[in-house]
Amino acid sequence: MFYREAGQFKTTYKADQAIFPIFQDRMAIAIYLLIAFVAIPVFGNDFFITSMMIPFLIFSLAAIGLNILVGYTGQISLGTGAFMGVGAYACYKLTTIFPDINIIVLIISSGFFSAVIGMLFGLPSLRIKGFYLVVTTLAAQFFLEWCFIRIPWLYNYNDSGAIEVPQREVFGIIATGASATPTTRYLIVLAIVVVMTWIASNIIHGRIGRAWMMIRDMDIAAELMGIRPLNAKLSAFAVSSFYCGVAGAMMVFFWLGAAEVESFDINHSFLILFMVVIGGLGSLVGSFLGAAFIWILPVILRAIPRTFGLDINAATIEHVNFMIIGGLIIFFLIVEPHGLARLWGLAKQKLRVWPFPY
Amino acid sequence: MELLKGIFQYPFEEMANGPAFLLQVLWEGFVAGTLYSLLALGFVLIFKASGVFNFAQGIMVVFAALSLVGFHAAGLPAYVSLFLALAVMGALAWTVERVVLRKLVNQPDLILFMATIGLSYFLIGFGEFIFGGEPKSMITEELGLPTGSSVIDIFDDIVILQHLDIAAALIAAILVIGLALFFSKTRIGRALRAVADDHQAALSVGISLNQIWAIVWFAAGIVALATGIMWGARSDVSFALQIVALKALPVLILGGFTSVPGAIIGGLIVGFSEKLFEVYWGGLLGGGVEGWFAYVVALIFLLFRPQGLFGEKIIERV
Amino acid sequence: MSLKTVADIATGEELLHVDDISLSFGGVKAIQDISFDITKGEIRAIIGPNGAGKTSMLNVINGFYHPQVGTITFLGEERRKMRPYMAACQGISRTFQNVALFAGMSTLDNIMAGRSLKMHKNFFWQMFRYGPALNEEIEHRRAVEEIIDFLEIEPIRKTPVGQLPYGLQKRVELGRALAAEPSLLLLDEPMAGMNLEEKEDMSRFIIDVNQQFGTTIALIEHDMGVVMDLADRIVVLDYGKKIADGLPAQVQADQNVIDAYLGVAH
Amino acid sequence: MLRCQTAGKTVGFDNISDGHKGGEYQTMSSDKLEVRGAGLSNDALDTFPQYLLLNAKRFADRPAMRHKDFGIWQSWTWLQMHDEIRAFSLGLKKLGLKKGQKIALIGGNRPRLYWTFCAAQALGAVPVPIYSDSIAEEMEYVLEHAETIMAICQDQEQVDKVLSMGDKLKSLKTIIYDENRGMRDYEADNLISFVEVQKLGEELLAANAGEKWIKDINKAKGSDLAVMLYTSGTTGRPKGVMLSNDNMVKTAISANEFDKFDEKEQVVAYLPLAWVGDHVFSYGQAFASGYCVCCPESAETVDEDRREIAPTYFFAPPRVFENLLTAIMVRMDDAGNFKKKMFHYFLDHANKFGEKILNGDNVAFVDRLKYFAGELLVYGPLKNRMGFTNVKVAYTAGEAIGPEIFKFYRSLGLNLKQLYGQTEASVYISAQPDGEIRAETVGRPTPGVEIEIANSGEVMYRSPGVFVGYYKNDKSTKETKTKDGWVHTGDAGFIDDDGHLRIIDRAKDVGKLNDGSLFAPKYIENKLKFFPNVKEAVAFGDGHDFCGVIVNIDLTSVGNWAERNNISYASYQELAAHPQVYEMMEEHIEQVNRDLSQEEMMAGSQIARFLVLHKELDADDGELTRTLKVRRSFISERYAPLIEAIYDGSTQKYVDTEVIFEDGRKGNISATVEIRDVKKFAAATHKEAAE
Repeated sequence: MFYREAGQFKTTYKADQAIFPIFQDRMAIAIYLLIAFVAIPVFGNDFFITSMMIPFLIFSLAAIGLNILVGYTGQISLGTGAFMGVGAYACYKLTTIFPDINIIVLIISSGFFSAVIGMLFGLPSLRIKGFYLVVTTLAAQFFLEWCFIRIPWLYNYNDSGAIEVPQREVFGIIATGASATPTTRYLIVLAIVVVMTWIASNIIHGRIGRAWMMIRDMDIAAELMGIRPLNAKLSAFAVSSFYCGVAGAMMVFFWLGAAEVESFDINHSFLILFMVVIGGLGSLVGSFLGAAFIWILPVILRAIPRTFGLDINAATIEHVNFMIIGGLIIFFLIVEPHGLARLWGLAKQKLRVWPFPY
Repeated sequence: MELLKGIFQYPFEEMANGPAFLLQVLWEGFVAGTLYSLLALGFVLIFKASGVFNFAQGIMVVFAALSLVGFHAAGLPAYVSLFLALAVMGALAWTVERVVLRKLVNQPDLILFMATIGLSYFLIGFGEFIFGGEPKSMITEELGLPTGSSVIDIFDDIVILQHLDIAAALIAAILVIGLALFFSKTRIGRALRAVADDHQAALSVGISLNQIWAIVWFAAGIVALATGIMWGARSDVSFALQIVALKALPVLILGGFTSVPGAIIGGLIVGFSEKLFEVYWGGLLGGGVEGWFAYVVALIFLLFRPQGLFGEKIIERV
Repeated sequence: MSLKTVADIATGEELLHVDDISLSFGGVKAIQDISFDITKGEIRAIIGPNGAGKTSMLNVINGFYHPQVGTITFLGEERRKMRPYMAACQGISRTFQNVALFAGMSTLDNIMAGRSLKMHKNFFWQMFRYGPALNEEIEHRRAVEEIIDFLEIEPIRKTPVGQLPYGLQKRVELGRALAAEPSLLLLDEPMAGMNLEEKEDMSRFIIDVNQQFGTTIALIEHDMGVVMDLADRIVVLDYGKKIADGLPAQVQADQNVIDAYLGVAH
Repeated sequence: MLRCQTAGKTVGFDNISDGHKGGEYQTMSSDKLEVRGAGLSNDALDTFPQYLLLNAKRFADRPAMRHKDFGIWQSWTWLQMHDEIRAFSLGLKKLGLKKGQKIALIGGNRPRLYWTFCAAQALGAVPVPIYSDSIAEEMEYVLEHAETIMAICQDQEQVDKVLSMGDKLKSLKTIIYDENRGMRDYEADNLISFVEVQKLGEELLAANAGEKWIKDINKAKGSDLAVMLYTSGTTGRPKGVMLSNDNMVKTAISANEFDKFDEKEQVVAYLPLAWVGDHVFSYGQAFASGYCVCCPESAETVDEDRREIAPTYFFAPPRVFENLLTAIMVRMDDAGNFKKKMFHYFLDHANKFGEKILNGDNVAFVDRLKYFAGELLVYGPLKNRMGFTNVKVAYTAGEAIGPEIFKFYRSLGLNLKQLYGQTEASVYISAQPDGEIRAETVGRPTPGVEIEIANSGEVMYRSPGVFVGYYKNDKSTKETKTKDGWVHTGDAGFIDDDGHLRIIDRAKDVGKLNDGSLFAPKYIENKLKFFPNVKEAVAFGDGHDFCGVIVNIDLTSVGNWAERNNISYASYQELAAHPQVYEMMEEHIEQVNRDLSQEEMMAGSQIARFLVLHKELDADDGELTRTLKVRRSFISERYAPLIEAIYDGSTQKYVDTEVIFEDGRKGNISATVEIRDVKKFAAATHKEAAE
């Protein structure tokens, strides 16, 4: 309906290969960005920004990371939580060792640590396919969790065993620690997520992304086309873990403020996997939609009894929450196994062919 | 040097010096292995018949045990509770087949896998909603399970065997034999195998897939209940068990996803090696290695024999 | 149909030489002591009844199976074991008996995938989809468009291949193989499951590829009529053994071949 | 390995904007171009090559032509196009093409074929476009009759056709081909590729032939022959209509003025090259005003390509509009209920107010508001899907358009107008000026055209566009064109009270039933063809007691209907003979009779009997012309037994027909066709009295 594509013709391959070849899509992106960068900081209250937007963005980034591995390369992973942990602990150590370096640089650098760890645990993927790979990543998950507990150096020998975020400034503004304002933290997270999403989209649309998808769709044919499985799979593991690592670091530094091993347990791996599957395998938009669904829905569910003035104890709400989410996951898998991204795509398609049905 | 000794010398000296302790460790490993085997058995049953990797098997164990305890707490006699818990598992199997499996036929493995995770989330919420989140103790005595222990004098030392563990091993053995007979002697059992071999073929000889799935899930439910009772008797009935249940995965890797004997042997291997490593080598790493050791074993194993102990070599075709 | 003469082939430069290859799986012998050669620029057919080892032979040539005995000489280089991607690097590309397209990608991306070996721009540029990486994309897009034009599949350029009818999928697969600009193109039953018209189209494309680009082609095909028309020379396999090798007319007249196809007991 | 087959300077338009400084790209700096009347953009020049020179100067960087090829719109600016044409033209010169000689153009809408028009004209030679889907026999006749010495063919297929005629073409010396595909192994020495010809031209250019080339262009006169178009007449052999530079250029200029076209227009060239319409819109008017012509990728992608380009000026025979409408309705049938309701609600609203709003009449604010909502929800998206968003002017011509169809498009806000024209008039005879548009007229005489109605009722005209004569056919020329320049159109019509021309039918087809009532077959056929389910209809009645029709169903539309109603059918033939299809047709015909009964002049010629033909009328079988008009006389011969059966009262009839399949093979189709009676209605004036 809003798509008016007539007259949008391409005279160069550059224009035709653009990631958003349709003008209306470009406008939509511009509007989303405007809302995210201007409207939300101006109008959003602290609760909304801290409890909804920041975690939503961070989980979106982690979901993009996992999606690169599962959705684009077809390698199942249950180690996301631990890879996020690697990023977080790496960033914590980096801030300890280099207290003067800009925190954003450190956050990004911590991604490299989880990328290396991710590649290490990705090595077996060369010989192991499908569900067997779940075991490898579970090994990573549990082994790394164990490391986070048993290697006190990682948390600076704190008695609590937790990592606590020190106060750091970015261009003179307090960015981390207890006195950083939600808006500042939100804007930093948003900027990192936007840039990294853009980069992910570029990679996916290029040579490397194609190689990943070739491995996913038909690994034998891919190899016969000259794709080295080693390169393709390991690069996917590396990029994926990098994204997860950065997300993990941001989770601690811009959201939780402090964390211990529970923040990176297997339930987090599942949570992110849900986001990816519900959002849609092999879709960046899906990663955002999935994160929004899985994260924001419970927040809303928790708020519902309060708004109706019902006095239900928190534990019960939590239990019901679990049931609803579990039920919704099954429902979604049955109704639309390709996830929210497919629904999004269908809606977009409907608008493009409006008023026709196809 | 000291490290190498720590790896290659001291543990073995320790074993040789304390044979009774070694026996005790092996027994512990055996018991843990039995439970792993039972867990894996549940997985194998379902995987064999429907190709679904049932992540919810762990929570089914918890759920079965909670039902049992719950019914008893409501004042019912132990055996009635046991029967009702079985009925609950049956109802669960039926519901899962109706509501989930039937709708997801022909979906990729990942989707089915995710669905079972969704199922386990639901069951966690549901279980906690009904029974509360706090750990409960198993009604061991009420069910007539032995609780004492025997102390065996051997090698100038003692080995303690819990009667419960012996019972557990026996029950596991009975279950396995029972299932083996079920598979080979009954019509439904043969149908199950047909389904495992070839869905299309099974359909063409007039076997209803839906029925079979329900039966298999019920069978897995029975196994889950048995596992739940044993596990619950040793520790408490709590939701933490679902993480432990993931151990079934390395067990399956070792034993192969579709082999019942494989599940048993794999479970035992994991049980033994895990305990041995924890006790004799774990100290080197600061302890607590039980959490990941099984996975690493499986991972290393996979690198050399991706098809598992009992699987056949896969020839890829193009 | 072909314009090349026997003399052309006999004097032609040897592209590939298969020497005494034997391959077995467990106890099953798939291929036994097979030798033959492929000359530059020819269309070479490998035929034989079901289970004769034709596909295994192709799999050996492009490194997917590793023969226990024997050597393969390609472009003067001898080898026995190699990974499939190395075969691709050397200029061997292929299509599959059961279409093996990348189902989640569009026609364009599938053919683009065929050019994977020719694209090298590093991760840094890929991240920004800018400069060299973008130029590379565009340059290869152009090459892909030429293949699309050649195979007359313009209208389905941006359609996900999973939605295409079988005949078109086969054509896209040919396009993908062509995109690698191979020196040897292996076609595994390119016309299987096609109707008459589609077979005619496909034959025309195969001949065009051979003539216009000078690509050497080795193909497996069941349809004898098609093979006799297309091929310059034919190898006949039966139960993993070579039973005949020569020009279409010779092969057609060979008693062993006739027996094999009629199913005479061995 | 893979070479670009249509090699050439296919530089993307975006790359051009920073100047055409490229070294490998040989250009002549635009201020060196010697242009007659340069600087006077509105000054009429005499020939299109002169316009080429002018445009290469005044619109050097504006797009002249686009072609969807290799996935994107390859574009040429006027300057680039000028260079391409010059190279080719000089190449033709080198190959020996001289003033007055003929060169045949065979193929689809490709830039290089359009360039050939200009390249040949620059040498004073005469291009002769030929319908590329002509069968070999027709093509041979034209090539031979026109004494073409060269032919440019789009691809191997056309080359094969020409080569197959071999020695029968005495005059043909050289065959030029555009696409290299499959041409590698051709050894005939009179074959040369377009690019090779251009290379020859560039050699000449290097030898300073450029100035002479320009001089020759500027020497050309308006009275020289510009182009020869063969009309695929409904009877007999095609006739070569000779049009002079004056004919074409003057027509093009006045047409541009009439609709205020300038260099900013974009059109999609998708109609046959050999058709006068396409020649004027995609070549003549484009050169005169400097607008951009876009060639689609292939015949199958025209709709998609049109959507991409969004032309500002669109031209189509009614058939195209009909097909589009059918496609819209068929697709909407599959839409959800809510959407369907909304769609039809707004269409109804548009039907009531759309045209009034378009014509600038007084409309209540509420209705305007509703129309605006409709524009947002339905009309806008619909036009967008069809690629009509930017259309300033759309014309339909060639045949009468169903009033409902006409109204449909107009009510959507598409400025669709009718035009009446002929090859012999260089198209324009009359057209509807903005604001004076009614479905049943074809407008006022276009500037410079005089119209008179002869005593016989035939429409006659005189204009600057009137053709020079039929090539080598003085007899026909004399029959058609009077000494003082009046041309017989062959159509019956009259000028109505508003000064608009109305066409009833072909003059020779208008007849009388035995009871003396007027019988205008096309009038009736058009009414039938308005139903989406009816593809074609042929009415008979002249000299008979009553009117009978042969109906052709529309396979898309009826097939869709059958699918929805679970009616299974194996073939066209089976579907056509289905009793329910017959019922549907009967309803349609009754509706037509009801309409006819309302019109005093036509009430007498209501349809009494009909049959649904078992095969689709096809140009390959000679039943339609190449422009897809019904060839009535041929059909009445071919299906004589059926027509006989209509009038002798039989209810069914066996018929056996020879057909030519797409690949040229011949075969037979036979069927027993049912014939039905239809209810007639009393004429309007006697309505009450009759019942």
